[in-house]
Parts: sequence; structure tokens; C-alpha cells
Amino acid sequence: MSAPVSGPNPQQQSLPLGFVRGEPLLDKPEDLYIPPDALELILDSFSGPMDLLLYLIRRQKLDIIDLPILPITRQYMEYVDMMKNLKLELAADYLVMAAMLAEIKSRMLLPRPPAEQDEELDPRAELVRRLQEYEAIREGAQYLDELPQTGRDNFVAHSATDARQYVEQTLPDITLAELALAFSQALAQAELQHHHQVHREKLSTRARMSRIMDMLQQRQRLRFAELFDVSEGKQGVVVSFLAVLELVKEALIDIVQVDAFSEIHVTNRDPVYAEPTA
Amino acid sequence: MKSMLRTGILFMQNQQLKQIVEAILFVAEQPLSETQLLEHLQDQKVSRKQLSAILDEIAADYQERGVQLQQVASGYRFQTRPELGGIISRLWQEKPPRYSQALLETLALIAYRQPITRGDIEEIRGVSVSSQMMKTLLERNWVKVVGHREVPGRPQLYATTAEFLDYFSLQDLSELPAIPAPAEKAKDTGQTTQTTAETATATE
Amino acid sequence: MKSMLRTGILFMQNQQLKQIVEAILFVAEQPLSETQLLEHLQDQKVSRKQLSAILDEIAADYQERGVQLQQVASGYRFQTRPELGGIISRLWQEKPPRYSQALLETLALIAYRQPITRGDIEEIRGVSVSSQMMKTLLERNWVKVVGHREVPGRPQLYATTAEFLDYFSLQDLSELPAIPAPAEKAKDTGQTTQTTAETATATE
Repeated sequence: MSAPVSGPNPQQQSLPLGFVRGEPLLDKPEDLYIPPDALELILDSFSGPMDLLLYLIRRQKLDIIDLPILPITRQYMEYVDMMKNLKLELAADYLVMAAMLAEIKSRMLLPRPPAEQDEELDPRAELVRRLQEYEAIREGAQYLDELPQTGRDNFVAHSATDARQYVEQTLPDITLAELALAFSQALAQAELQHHHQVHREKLSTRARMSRIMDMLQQRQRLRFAELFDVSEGKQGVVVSFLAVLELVKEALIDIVQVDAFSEIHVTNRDPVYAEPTA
Repeated sequence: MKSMLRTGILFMQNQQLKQIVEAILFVAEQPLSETQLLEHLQDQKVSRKQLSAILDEIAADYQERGVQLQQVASGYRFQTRPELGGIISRLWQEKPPRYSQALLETLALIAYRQPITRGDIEEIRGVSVSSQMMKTLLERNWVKVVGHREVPGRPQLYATTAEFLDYFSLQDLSELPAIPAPAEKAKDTGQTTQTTAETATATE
Repeated sequence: MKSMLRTGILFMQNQQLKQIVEAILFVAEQPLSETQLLEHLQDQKVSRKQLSAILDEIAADYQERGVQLQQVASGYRFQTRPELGGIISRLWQEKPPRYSQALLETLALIAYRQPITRGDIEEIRGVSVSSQMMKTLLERNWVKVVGHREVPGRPQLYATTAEFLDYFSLQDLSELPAIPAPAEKAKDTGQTTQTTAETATATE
């Protein structure tokens, strides 16, 4: 509200209308005569009814604040009438504005009781406000257009690089805790699925088998006696023995005894198994 | 002697840091903020202050060159000197896009009066805003929906994005040239005007 | 006097040409040959010799910078200093993905129940084990085939590797955390947590 919109500013007046196919469309239709075939061009050149309205005001070097509603409405209607004949669908928004102008005009022409006059606002006020705001925004649009634009005025600079070859493929990390948790979850799952007792029995031998294989993984050769832990009692020894038999049966380990009554050794089966040809 | 050596090492370090920052900015696909640069320089143990000084030095080095260091909303990037735009754009067959008056006005309304609804835009421009135009602005990532106005229909509120500022080589909205403040609505109080202006500043 | 002026103009022209060549090279998506550059500089009336000199000057200017002018088969382009590759590559470094629960459980079963066949794992987990998952574990060198079970089909027996132990900083498998029996697990949550926490600390 601080910036009064000045009417007779030739600089501003020449700016807004823009170009129709390269031709400046400024004061050309001075007498409002528009050749019918040019109408479409003119329609294209206005970005809307406010644009046209502003053009008409500026062309007459009139002040928006003191909007001379009668001549402007008349001129505006002449434009709209022509549009109606030719390009009705394009003119829809213009018709709304025409109706608004007509309403303001009629309200201004009608005499009003003096009491009402004080309270009621100038019927032009809302239109004036919108025109002022529109004019400000058109100024903003102008500024935007003048700002340096990427791809028009400046270009982003890039350099090639050989650095992509140094990108390492990172593999997911796991912690021991996660591994242990996953194991207990897998077991819990198994508990739900298998009959309790059968499961237990089966696991104990298999667990012992794994332990023997584990031991053989660390050391190629174990004394037979090392496979048994006396503290486990008879049952433990039996489980260990069953595990050894199972492993032998599955041809995972060899049992070696050089001489009769000499120490029995358990060895890992041929390491050839580790090779893909196995 | 010792201090000379130390100065030498510092110089080396500084030069190498400059090289790194420069190289990273030239290969990054997007502008990089100081924070992003610091992240990439974790191993080099660079302070924000040091980085600022390096960026200043680089900017000075490129002052008279064909490309320059430019700070935009989302960070730093190298871009060509503005006055070379004409020559460089000729490298490409296609002409740079020219935006219609209608699109520029819509964009200006969103930029200067954000957050704003499509209804607000239509009221000021006196014309219905086509869905195609809003789609263009959204697809270009210049504009985004930041919320809804709590009135019947809950219309979407639009605001501009960092990409919008980047495109126009702006750091923030306050760099937009000022335009007259919106006049108060005939029936409303002056409150409206002030709120709108404040919100616009606070948004980015 | 006149010659000084002329030198001044030449200097100006030269600097501007350098700016243009530089900017074009930084914006072009491909390396540009001298011929291509000359085409782009038609309006500037540059001779091939002049262009060569300009390219030499630019190359010298960028000698110690983060990016350098590089001549490759198809022409000139700017490229980052070779020794910065490692640092720059961080720009594209992605956060490591995460293994699925299925993979973790499979690995855990192999670790705790080796030697074990895929069929065994499937039986315990109640779902089929994908070949992709086994491939991942084999490629990671955490798991290897240690033999075959002598049953129809001779299924492969899987066991963990030395790399697996190294990865988890274990001396041998007996150091794997003890697992609470499934039945106890429900009641004894406190214990589980503690074990987990300890192991986690030890791993890092």
C-alpha cells in the first residue's frame, strides 16, 4: 500500500503487453479496431482478463486507484463482444470479468440513499485491489524472467572423473549377537514345527556331530579319546559314539588305527571335498 | 626453520583440500551444501570455518574464469559466466525454453505470495489456472504442495522449492527483487497483508 | 601507445576466448576435438593455432587444481586429478544393504549345526532355502561345502570357513555365543539380552 501505482509511466506501459509472433503489440489498436483475423493473436497476447483490463487502463494513461469504470467497461465489452463471435471458449474468463464490470457500473450509476453511502464501500474497491496486486505480480513475473536462468543464461559445469572405479562394493555387516539371535529364532521356529521329543533326540546327536566336525576343522587329526568327555556321563559318551558312527557312515570322517591297540585317530575326510570337483 | 616447514605443510594441506573440494563440486550431480561437503571430507578433519575459507578462496580463483563458483539455495556449484550464456547455448540445437507470460505470472504469484492456493492465483490473475500449468510447475520441481488451507474443500497450498531457487541462481527468497506488497482486501483488516508477507519469508 | 592498446585488446580477447573454451568444455557432455571447438568458435574467428595456444594455457592454469584439462582419444575434457579418485568415490558410496532374516538364520544354522545340508536347514526353518542365498554365503566366503551326505541325491554338506571365524573375531567355533535352549528362551529374556550385548561389544 506504500507504493502507489502510478498511471502515466511510459516505461511500464511499454513493458507489459509483450509480443505477438515477434511483433510488439503496444498501442496498435488505438481506436479499438481489431481485424477479425488478428483476434486470436490478441487473445494469445493477453494472459487473461486482468491483463487486458490493465492494458486498457494503461493505454489511456489512467490511474488504477481512480478507476474510470465507465469507459473501461465500454472498451472491455467491445473486446469481449468480438471474442464471443469468434472464440467463445477462449473468452469464458473474460465473460466473468465482463459481468463483474457490468455489475460495478450499474451499482455506480444507481443513486443510493445518503445513509447507505457512508457505509458501503466503493464498488470498484475490490477490482482496484485485484488490479494493483495483479500489476505487482506482473512486475514479479518480469523480474523472474530477467533473472539468470539455468540452461538459458548459465550452465552447470561438470568435470569427468575416473573416481567411480574406486567405489567399493560394501557388503552387509552382521554382529555375533545378530547371528546368535537368528539361530535362536530359527530354533524357536523349529520348536513350533516339530514334535518336541523327537526333535530333542535328533538334535543332540547332530549337535555332537557338528562339534566333532568343528574340532576337525580346527585340527586335522584328533585322538579318539578327545571326542569323549567323561564328565558328561554314560549318556554323553553314547551320544558321542553315535555321532562318530554317524559321521563315519556319512563318510565325513575317517577312523585310523595304525596298529592293533595303538591310539585310534579321527581325521577329516580327504580335503578334496572342499574343492568344487568333489 | 621449523615454522617454515610447518607453513609449508599447511600450504600443502590447504592446496590439497582446495583440490578435493573443487573436484567434488565439479563431479557432484547436485549443488552441495557446506554440511554435505563436510561429510565428504570427514577423513580430512576439516572444520566448517576452514571449509568456508576454502570455498572463498576457490570463488576468488575462479572470479575471472569461464566457470565460477556459485552459491545457490541447495549449496555450491560451478556454473558458466552469465555473459557467456548466448555463446554456449548455441552449442545445443534446441533453443532454451521460453516460458509463457501466464506461467511466469503463476510462478511469480507462488514465489512472492506463498503459501497460496490455486483459487488465490485465479482470483488475482482473473483467469482459471489450467491443471497443465500446475503440472508443469510441479514436474519441474519448482513448486510443491506444503499443506492445505482449512476452509471447505481444503485447497492445497503451494510454495516454491529449493530447485526453483537453484534454477534462478538464488540463495533464498529474500533475493527476489521486491514488488509492492499486496493491498488489503476491501472487507478484511490489514492483518491479512502482513501475515502473507511474513509467511512467505519464513517458508524457505 | 597504439601497440600497447593493441596488446591490451589482444589480452582481453585472449582472456575471453579462454573463458569461452573453458566454459564450453565444462558444459559439453563429451570430449571435444579441436575441430569441434573451432566449429563452436566460428563467430570468434579463431585459428587452429590460436586455439592450440589457448588449450595449452588452460592446461597450464589447471595443472595444480582439482580438475585438469585432459586430452583423450576423442578430444579435450576436464577430469579430476587421478590421485583424488579414492576421496571422490565417496560421493557414490552407498550404505551397505542389510541381510534378510532368512539369510541370517541360514548362516546361524550352518554355524551352530554344521555340517548341515540344505535339506536340514529347510526342515528346521520350515521354508525352502533359495539357491541365491547359498550363493551369497558361498561368495562371501563364510560358508563352504565340506562333503556330501551319503544318501540318495548326495546333498552337499555346508560348514563355516576360517574367514567366517575371522570376520567375527573368533578363534574357533566354541566361542560362538551360547544359545539359550528354546524352551527357556521365553522366560529367560534377561539372560539372552546380556549374552547378546556382551557378544556385540566383543565383535566391534
